[in-house]
Amino acid sequence: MHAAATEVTASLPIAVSYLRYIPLAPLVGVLFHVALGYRLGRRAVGLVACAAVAVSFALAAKAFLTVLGSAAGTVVTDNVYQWLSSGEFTANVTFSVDALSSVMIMVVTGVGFLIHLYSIGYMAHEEDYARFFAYLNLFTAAMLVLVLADNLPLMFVGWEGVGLCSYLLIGFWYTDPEKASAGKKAFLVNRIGDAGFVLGAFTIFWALVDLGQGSLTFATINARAAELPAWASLAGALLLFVGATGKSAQIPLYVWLPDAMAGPTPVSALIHAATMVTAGVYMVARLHGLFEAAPAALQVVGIVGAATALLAATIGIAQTDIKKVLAYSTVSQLGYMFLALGVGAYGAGIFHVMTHAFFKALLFLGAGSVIHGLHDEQDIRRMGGVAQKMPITHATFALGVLAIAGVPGLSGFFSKDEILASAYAGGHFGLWICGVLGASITAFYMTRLYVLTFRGKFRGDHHKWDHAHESPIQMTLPLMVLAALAVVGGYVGVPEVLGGNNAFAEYLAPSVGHHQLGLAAGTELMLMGISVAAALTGIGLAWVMYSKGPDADLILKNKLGGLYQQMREAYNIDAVYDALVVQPLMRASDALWHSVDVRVIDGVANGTAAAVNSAGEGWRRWSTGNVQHYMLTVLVGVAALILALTLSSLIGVAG
Amino acid sequence: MSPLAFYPLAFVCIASAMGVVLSRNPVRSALSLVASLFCLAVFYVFLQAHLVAALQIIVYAGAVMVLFLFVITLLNLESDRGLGEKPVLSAIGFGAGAIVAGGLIAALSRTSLGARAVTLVPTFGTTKVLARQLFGDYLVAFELTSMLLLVAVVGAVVLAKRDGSYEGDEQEAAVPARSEEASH
Amino acid sequence: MIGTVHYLALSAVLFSIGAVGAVVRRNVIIIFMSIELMLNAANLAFVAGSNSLGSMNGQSIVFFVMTVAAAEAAVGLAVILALFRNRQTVAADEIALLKW
Amino acid sequence: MRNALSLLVLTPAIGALLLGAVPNGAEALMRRLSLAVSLVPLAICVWIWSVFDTSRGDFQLVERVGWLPQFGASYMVGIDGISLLLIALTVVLTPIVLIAAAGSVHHRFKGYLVAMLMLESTMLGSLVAIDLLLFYVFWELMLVPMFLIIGIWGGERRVYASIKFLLFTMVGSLPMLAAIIYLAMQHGVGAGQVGNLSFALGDLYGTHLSPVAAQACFLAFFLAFAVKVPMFPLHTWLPDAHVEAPTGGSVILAGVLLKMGTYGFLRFALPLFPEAMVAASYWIGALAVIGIVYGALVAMVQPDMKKLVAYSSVSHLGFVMLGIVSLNTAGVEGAVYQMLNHGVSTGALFLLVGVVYERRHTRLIAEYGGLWKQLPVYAVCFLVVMLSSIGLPGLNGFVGEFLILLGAFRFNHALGAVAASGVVLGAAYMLWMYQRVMFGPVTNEKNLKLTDMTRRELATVLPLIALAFVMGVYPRPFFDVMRASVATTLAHASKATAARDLAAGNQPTAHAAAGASIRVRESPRHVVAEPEGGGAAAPAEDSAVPAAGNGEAH
Repeated sequence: MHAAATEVTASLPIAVSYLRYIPLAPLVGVLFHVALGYRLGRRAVGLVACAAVAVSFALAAKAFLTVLGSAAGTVVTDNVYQWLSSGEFTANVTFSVDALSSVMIMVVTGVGFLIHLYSIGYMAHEEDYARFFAYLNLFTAAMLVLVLADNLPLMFVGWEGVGLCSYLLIGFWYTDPEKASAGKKAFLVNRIGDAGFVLGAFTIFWALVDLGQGSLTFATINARAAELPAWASLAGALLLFVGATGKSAQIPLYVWLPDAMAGPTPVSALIHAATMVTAGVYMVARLHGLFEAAPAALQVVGIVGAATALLAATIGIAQTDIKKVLAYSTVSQLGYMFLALGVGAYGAGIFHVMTHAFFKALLFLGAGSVIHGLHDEQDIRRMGGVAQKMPITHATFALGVLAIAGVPGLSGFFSKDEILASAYAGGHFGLWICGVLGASITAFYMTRLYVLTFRGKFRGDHHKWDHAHESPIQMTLPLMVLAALAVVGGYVGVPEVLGGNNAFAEYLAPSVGHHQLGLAAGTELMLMGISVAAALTGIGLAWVMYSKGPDADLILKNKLGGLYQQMREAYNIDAVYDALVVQPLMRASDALWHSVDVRVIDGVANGTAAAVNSAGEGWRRWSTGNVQHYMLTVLVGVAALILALTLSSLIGVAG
Repeated sequence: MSPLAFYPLAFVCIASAMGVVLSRNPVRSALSLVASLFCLAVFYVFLQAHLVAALQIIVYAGAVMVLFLFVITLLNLESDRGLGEKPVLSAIGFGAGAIVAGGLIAALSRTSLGARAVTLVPTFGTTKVLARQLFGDYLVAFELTSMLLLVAVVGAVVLAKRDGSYEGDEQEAAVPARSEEASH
Repeated sequence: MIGTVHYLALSAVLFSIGAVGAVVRRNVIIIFMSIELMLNAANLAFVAGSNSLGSMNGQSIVFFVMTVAAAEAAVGLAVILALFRNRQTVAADEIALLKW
Repeated sequence: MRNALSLLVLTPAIGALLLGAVPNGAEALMRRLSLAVSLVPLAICVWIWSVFDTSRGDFQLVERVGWLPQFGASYMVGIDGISLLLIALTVVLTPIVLIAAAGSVHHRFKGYLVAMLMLESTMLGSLVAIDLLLFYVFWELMLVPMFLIIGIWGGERRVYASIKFLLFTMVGSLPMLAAIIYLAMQHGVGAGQVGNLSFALGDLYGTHLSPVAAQACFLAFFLAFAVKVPMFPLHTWLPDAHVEAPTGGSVILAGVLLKMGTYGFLRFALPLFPEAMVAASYWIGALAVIGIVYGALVAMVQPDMKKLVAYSSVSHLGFVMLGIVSLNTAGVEGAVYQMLNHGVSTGALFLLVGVVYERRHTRLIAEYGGLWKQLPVYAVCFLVVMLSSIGLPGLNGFVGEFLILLGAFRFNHALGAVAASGVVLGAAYMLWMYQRVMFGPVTNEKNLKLTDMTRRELATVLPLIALAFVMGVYPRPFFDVMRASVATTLAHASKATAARDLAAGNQPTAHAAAGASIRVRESPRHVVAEPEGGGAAAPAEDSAVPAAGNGEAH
């Protein structure tokens, strides 16, 4: 029984003019840092950076409350100016906030602010202070443009803007060549996705023009999606989804996210956990009309999501670097969100985006605090017992682990359970099983990470242990706030069966439609039981195995054999891509340059020059200086002429 | 002019021309050139070009050929081997010459210049008529030819002078009387 | 009946014999004579033409040709003299300074 | 100002003559004088822009003086939106190049300035000429100063490069001369009065040519312009010319000279031979796309910065050609805008490469590394210009590329998709170059002694960066200027394009009808596409928007 998605209620626009300042404030911050940053010193830079995001947060809250307070389906819009107009194509800079984007801007500015605060402490002893905050503000501005845009071209501006910022921030410590190339890799893989995004936009645009209403605003696309020819909606949706896989690190374009850990940890928390990577999910949810018009595309989204969730989870088990584990966990959780979208539960997807933003940001910042405390030690096999030295980080990190594992009562449980229930309700049993399996693996590797880091005794060199200390207040405060959010965040969307009124889904209904589960209370509770059981088994198993130390990995290795090594090296997908794409490309361009350009075309050009030269040389030998040769030449010439004339006249006569 | 007279004379003329080209001894070729000039003079007479025939014999055969013979004997040239050393060139030369002659003759054979279209005035070809034309229409050209001859004479004298005014004449003093060695 | 065309044919033969002689022989004097022969062939053609058209122009041109031939012979022979004195040879192929 | 255009064209030339009189020693005077001279055309251009009537699609400020009346050739100049934009680009780039010259040119300084001013004069001439013969004269004259600039002030292989440059263009444009003459004669025949030759562009629009003749003439024009663009197989002169040219020469060569080719297609090839152009649009499109991908791929492996930027120009102009060939408003307007963008971003790129070249006298990427720490201001400028070149949204490159891809996608899905991959490759080679030059540790100790950009160098680059931002964020004024002109140009080929689009299966875009029915003033001397009412382009079932809507159909 396929859950019917209710039609989106007509949107009632409220024209305002303050929305434009939400992305503008951080931009002003960027200008400030670039112009004056180096002269005014750290305190001013940190202050301005946080202030800018705070202003955005305040305005975002105002917009959120307006949407919350007014009737369902109201949209706060701010039409700034007409950016582009050529032939049938027009693109305006118009920002709009409806239920969906209000949630997103709150997450972006809220979590963003906390991470800015955290960065002041984390980057305290970094000399390129102003440059870091300039990039961070620029990123926030770009993300806000992406989320606030009301049409695809403007969203694309934000889309590539965040790609640029992630390139700059990943490669922040540019003196180290790996970090620089990690940044480049992120930008290029994103660019491949962006090319798909652009082609998808064109397909839809021209199809709409053929329908007579050429425009790329989301409202038009969702409204007219059903009337598009089948191939157009399918191709458009799939191409846009390619863009989404690039930005949100899904198979096959996820390879850049693990390398993105080369950037500073607050960057990983902000960009590669809370905000940028969710852009793809937001885009698919925003264009749900289009995806519904192409059920096959929706199916693909679901399958890719589930596959990514499972694959990334398996890799997560075997990682030894604390940030790599969290990176693969992000890829896996994003897989869950796309799984939700794939089964039509857009509300659940966005709910998981929100809760994930909270606990994943918390986990990353916690990891950052650990790394900061242990003086840049990132290998969990050389950690242990950090709980004694860093009580606050330990407590908050633990809460995060429980939340992500899906322990009942915490935010992760509510959002993940809703996704699994929707999958089951939608009849996608395969996806549901993957989901449950992924959930238990997630619980397993998160507990492994927690135990190896915080429990047992310290395995690293004692010098680091002696100097280990709790992080300063600017770092621990955001941790505590995020921990509170990770716990409380879930109660916004408590399902009816547990006595809640699922306020979150109700709130999002006007934007993305309300996905009624249509399950009997009994089955829903049974599903909940299964997912909780899966989580608890994962936690228990990991706790038992790893409480004695990292050698438990060896048990896994010999049990799983070669597979474990593969998981450790993330199935060396990078090597495969390198061999399949990068190397042939380089060899092709080298061959093209040398063979075609230099040898063929230049060959022809220089060849003709040489030919003319040698012809001249040939004739030069003819003038031997001997008078008689010249006379002979003349005589032969005359003879030839006479011969020709007589022959032609003979032929003429005969012919 | 009846064919009976034309063909033998033509034959002699051609034979002497061949003699000029083929004979090994320069003197003999000079003399055969003289013979062919005479034949031409006879032809001129038949063509009512009496003054020209006379000039031909006096100027051409008389003066110019004597000059030739004088130079040949002055340089005391030995006969060289004629066509010997350059088989390829001579073959091409003969070939080309034959083609030119054949082509011209073929073209001429198909023209309609047979009988003389117009009857000649009796005084045609006499000195008076030629003189009137030379001093009438072609007076300027006539005077120019005198200039030409003057230049030629001065030139010849300068070139052939032996006063050593130009370099490379020291060995000239002893003009070897020896015969020119067989050309290598 | 002998017409102008016969004379022209004869002139053509004489001309080509002269041409061949100029090209083939190595001795400069012989080349010079062959050129004289070619001139005379031309004169014959002129006279024949003048006869067939009945106009005296042909014969006056022959007059000019002869003067030029005479001048040319004088200067030519002087050159050959100077040449011989300078190079002790009259073979045309040894006098090839303008070689490439 | 009645004859503004003639003044515009002649001032730089007069300035060059004045400069000749300056004694050799007075370098400072030369600099100031040449800069002052180059600012005059800028002022005139600003005045023209203010007085330009954006609603009219045909030629404005037309001046006509008899030149060779018996052959119908006249000194006839005029501008429309497209040429106004390119003129603006020229008059902006030349002062910048003259400012930059002080730092980079050391020997024969006066000759360099004179050559540069003469170059500007001839470029402006060919942009304003609307008499075919006059255009051809300026087209060839343009080569001379450029040849001298590369040949005298160039690098080691400058002679080879300059001769190659000259020969490629000359050989390319000779057939065009033949075609022009044939066209002019054909006009005489067509108009009934034999012998009434005319080279005026307006008169030649209507000449009816046999299909074969039209095809041949088009190919002749195509060859001349394709060499200049440069299009794929005829491009090998560009890398050599750029590598050996001095910085100023490269900027002008990339900034304006390359645009002459694409401008030629829009001004001459399309209006004069609409059917032939439309028929050829597929294979030209294919060549353009090959150019894009090929240029990008080969740029990937270039060891020399300037050669890399040169091949990137091949790729970028492949985009412009693809835009032109798509023959719909979005594509062509994108192409014209991309011409400007390329002038700005590639011009700035060459200036920046020049900055480092003046200090280290090498263009090899391997010689550099870790410049960010040494030259932070330089690195930031280079970053912004690079981003504009690879088409980051918010900067100028994106607007042009987006519209071109939009138009190309409409024209042919396959070409559009492959061109989109060109965008990815573009980012790849640029970023890789940027990383090898700017990031990483300082490997070469010579780089430690480098000093950051001087005020003069900043004065040349900052205006271009500002322009890039303005053109990226607020392109409206530029589009307003060229909208009517592009519509008129496309109107020439609207019937043929509509037929092609119908054949290609997708709906004829509303613009074809709108373009055709745009009110095109009937100017006395020439008959411009007569406005078709319904036009063949009105598909029956298109219910929503009546195809023959008046004015813009959005």
